[in-house]
Amino acid sequence: MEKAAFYILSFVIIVSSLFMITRKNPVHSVLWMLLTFFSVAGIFIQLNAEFIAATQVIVYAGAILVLYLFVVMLLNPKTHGFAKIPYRYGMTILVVIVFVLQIFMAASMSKVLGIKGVITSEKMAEIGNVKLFGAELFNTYIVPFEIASILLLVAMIGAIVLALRK
Amino acid sequence: MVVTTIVLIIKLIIILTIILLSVAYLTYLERKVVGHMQVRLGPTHVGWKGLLQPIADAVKLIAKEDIVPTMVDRSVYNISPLVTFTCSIAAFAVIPVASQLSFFGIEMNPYIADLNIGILYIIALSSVGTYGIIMAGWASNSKYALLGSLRSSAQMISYETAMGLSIAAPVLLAGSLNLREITMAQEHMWFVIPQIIPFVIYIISALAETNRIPFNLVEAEQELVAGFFVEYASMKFALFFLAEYANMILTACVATVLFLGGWNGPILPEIVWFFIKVLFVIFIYLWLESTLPRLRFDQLMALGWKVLIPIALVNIVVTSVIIYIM
Amino acid sequence: MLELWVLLFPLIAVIINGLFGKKYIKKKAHIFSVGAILLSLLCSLIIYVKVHNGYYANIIYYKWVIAEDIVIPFGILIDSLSSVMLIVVTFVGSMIHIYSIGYMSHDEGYHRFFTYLSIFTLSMLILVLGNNFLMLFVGWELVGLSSYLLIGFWFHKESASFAAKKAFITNRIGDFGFYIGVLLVIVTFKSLNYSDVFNNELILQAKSMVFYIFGLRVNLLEIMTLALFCGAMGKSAQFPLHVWLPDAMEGPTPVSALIHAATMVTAGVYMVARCNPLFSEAVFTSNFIVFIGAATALLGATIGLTQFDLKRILAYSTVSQLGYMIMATGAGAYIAGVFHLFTHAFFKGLLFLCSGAVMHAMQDHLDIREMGGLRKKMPITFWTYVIACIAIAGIPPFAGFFSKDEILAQTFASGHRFAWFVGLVVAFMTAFYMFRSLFVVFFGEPRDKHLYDHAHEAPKTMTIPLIVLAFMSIIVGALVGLPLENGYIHHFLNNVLVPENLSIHHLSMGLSTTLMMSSVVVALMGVALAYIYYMYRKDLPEKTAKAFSPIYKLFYNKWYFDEIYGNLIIQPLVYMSKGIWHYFDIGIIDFTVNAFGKSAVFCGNILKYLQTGKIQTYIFTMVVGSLILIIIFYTL
Amino acid sequence: MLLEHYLILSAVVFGIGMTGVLIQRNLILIFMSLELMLNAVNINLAAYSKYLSQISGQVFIIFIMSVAAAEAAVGLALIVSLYRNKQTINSDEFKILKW
Repeated sequence: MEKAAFYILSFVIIVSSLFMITRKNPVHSVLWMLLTFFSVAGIFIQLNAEFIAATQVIVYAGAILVLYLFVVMLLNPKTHGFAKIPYRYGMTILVVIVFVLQIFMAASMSKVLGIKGVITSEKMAEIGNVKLFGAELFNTYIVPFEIASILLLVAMIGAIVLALRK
Repeated sequence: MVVTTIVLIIKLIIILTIILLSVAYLTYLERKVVGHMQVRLGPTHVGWKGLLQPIADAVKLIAKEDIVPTMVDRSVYNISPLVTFTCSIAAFAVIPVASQLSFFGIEMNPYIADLNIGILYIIALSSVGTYGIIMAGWASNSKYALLGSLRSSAQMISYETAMGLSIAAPVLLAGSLNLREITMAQEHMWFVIPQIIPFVIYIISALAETNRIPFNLVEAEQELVAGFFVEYASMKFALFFLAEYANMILTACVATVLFLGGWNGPILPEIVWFFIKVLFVIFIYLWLESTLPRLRFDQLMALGWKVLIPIALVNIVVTSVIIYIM
Repeated sequence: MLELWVLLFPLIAVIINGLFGKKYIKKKAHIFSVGAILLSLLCSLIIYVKVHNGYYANIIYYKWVIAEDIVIPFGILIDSLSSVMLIVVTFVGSMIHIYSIGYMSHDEGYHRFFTYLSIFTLSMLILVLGNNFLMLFVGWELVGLSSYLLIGFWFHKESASFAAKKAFITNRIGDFGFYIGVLLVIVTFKSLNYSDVFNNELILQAKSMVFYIFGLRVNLLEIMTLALFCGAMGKSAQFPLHVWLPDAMEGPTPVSALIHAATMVTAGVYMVARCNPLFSEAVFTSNFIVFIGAATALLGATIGLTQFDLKRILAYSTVSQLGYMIMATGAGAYIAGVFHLFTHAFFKGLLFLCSGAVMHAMQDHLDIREMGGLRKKMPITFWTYVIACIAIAGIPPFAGFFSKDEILAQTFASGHRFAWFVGLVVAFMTAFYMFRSLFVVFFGEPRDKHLYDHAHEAPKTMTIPLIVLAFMSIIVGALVGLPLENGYIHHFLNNVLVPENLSIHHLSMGLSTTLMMSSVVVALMGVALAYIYYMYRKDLPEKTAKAFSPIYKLFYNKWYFDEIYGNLIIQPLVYMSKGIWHYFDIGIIDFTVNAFGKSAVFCGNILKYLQTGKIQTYIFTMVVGSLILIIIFYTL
Repeated sequence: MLLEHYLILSAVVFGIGMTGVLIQRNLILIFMSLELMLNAVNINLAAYSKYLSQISGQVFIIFIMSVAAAEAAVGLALIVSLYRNKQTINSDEFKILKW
């Protein structure tokens, strides 16, 4: 069951992200991206990260991607096709090499090197992901959290300034 | 394994039927209530007091020709009603109508899933529901539809924020995101009593989310020729329609669970209490619909961003401080 | 603390006027400057009284320079010499400050002027009060700087800015010598404090150190004192570095008064007097100083005879009077030199302020040939001018007589007979040209009717300093100089200015009376001649000039000093600089620097092809980089 | 499920995102490909969080999300103003930085 879900989700992620980068119509790309995000949320649920999964949908799909969709619809840019890059073939080969190497490394060198923590799946099931997550976020990572909120504030002001400029 | 799957499927069918029927009869209710408020009668001819009118409407819609304009983006055009409908129906999965339910001696849970993050699940689905509208508007390849969908999605995104912030207050009080636990936390006191302000905000936001009057300028007939689904016909149109009314019921259910104590209540069975409360909230909606005029778009945005969100934020701060002190 | 406040008041005035003058204070700048110098004057008077009662102070405030065993402090020395100098600087200075209120009242840079005046006062006070050579040097340079600022005060006038530069550069030459002198002092005495340096044993030791320069047998002390005297030559405008002083007339008249009377030029005399233990041991230098002093006195007087510009006449008279002072210090009569400095400050300040008043009345015209008959128009100026002339001419009982007579007598007594004779001739000339200017300016018929009609007496702020200074010019000599050669000032300065090893040559009563009488007679003769030439027989000057045409031309053109310097020094320097500029600067330095820049441009031209302006190519580069990183990571 | 599965998935998604950045000419899509790459990183973090029995990984996902949100807001505002000025968002058209 778990395996089947993983493979299905992975398949959807890969296919939809491939479609995302190859569609000529940006709106279609955004919609494929939406599907990718949903599937990634599924992967998060598999990884005992329900809160992250919900956030993934609410923030990524519900806010960020809607913003992209808005901009795409607002600007309605003509389809441009793909970039005309010099040495296209050489580049493609290089990218493929890097790609393969990455996968190879991911597969062969994924030793769990870090120190095992205390929050096992059982504990997670018992206490609940959200509680644990909240405790960690607001105890250990309170300063980064505040910094992140300042970053968001700055981004908000920046976006407003940029967009309102006549 | 097999039994649970069968039970699950039966449960799904029952709940779907109930939802679809209630959506159908919600239209009847709306017409009747609004009619009486405007000193008319509403539908009377089909069936006793017009009770069969929704069925007749459904048959009419299904039987109509499915017109697809030529210049639409077909795939997106076809998917968008499904997305909207699915999102609004799927959200019902986590609504607990009672603490425990037994049908013909079989004990069963009165919900499909008991998620830890139930309320987040609902918010997530409602935010995804926006896509259906945007897709519909864009795929229709029509100016009115596009404008309507842009307005609609902007409105929904704005009010989602206010809604989420107003939801945070009962969540803080209950200390859980699980809807069942939130309901159980209200055994002694409904959250509407300490949290009347977020309740009001929630109701307003819910009206905006569901594009009801006074926030229905997305579908304003006078300006936008009925909004984002103007190019849709037949069953696809019906799906949008159903989704909208299902959303209404959903927001009423969420309001019931979060603020009105869910199934909690004396004497009467839990499930009856729940339905009474939902009907009450829906009645409020209809009441507002028949009495209030429509807002202008900038007024709507101003209300959302400049009034509701700040108040909700202040409320969260006050609530958390009080909880921290107590 | 009092000593420090003397310095602090002008400093505060400088800071306030300098920072806020332009925007806020503007026409009220004099409040701070004048107030500061008046307070300084008050402090100086108190210090003077204390010194009179036997006060002596050598206060070290903090250690300024610490270099191993050489410690140079920021300290103040109060003794009779510095207290006298304080009185001169602050008293004459404050008169000039007050005078400036009226004189500069319509000037644009009012606040700037008073800031500069305060800087000038401050630097002169540092120079006078310092207890070591470094502070003396700092004051020395600051005086040079502030004179540059003040002479070039009207910097939009080309002649003024040239004069300022000339003063500055000429002073630099002297200062260079002074600097070497100070270095020699450090090398010899391992200290710069006066108290350490003026040590008889060490001085004698230095005297015994002999070496040869170009076959000349010289000792260290001679070189040191000669180098130090170079500085004095620059500052006190001695031949051959006197050229800057007359040009300094381009500045506003109070500045001229300040430079010529109270500060700046007296620095050299003060320095020589301060270093009397050194100079009195250096025989050759002393003789050299006497020679230079006499030459300067004669030079200034001869040029002064022929000039027509009122301020220039006064300037050359300053040169000649400075020659007197330097001559006196060379002859070992340090007291006489400082005494003359003291009296000269009053009447020379007065003369300049009078000339300023005249200038004020004549709408900035300075040629005495355009003036005449001003006696009736401006009586106060006239009478004060008369007093100043009598004082400078050396007619008893006015101030100049006592000091000048003493210089001549001491010079005679120390055996410099020729110098004495030159001094006598100069005294005659002084009387002549001073009264020449008096007669031409204030007597006779007005030569320029238009200017004469507009002439008027100066405002109160200008006349009051004149009256005060005139009063001082009358009494100050008799007050401190009587009885002759044994007066109050001699006793007062005795402990500082009479070196232990220098025997004072006393003349017999008869001889000294004869000398006194001769100088008075000579002065009266000069006055009489001037009267004959300019009041009685007005055609005589022309005829005399014609008769001695070559000499007259030589005098009139200032002995062609400017021309000689221009052709001998400045032109070669300019040509050399141009050559260096063309061949070394452009050919080598610029080429090297440009080569660096061009190489960067060259490299950039090659590397610019990497920059396509497209994001994708950049990311592509990044991908290649990460590929390399992956390979490295994987293989290692 | 093994950790490798998730890592390989993440590597593949990252590679697809990178390819998207390289080949797309539409600035918005380039941005979206960047988001995809961030998502791949998120998968990695979540996987390690599970297999290390630590919850910090999930916390970092939240931070990455906030960064992504900020990036989207500012980046899209920039794109909109670019579009206002140049009437295009084709990345090939922007070569002002070129020599």
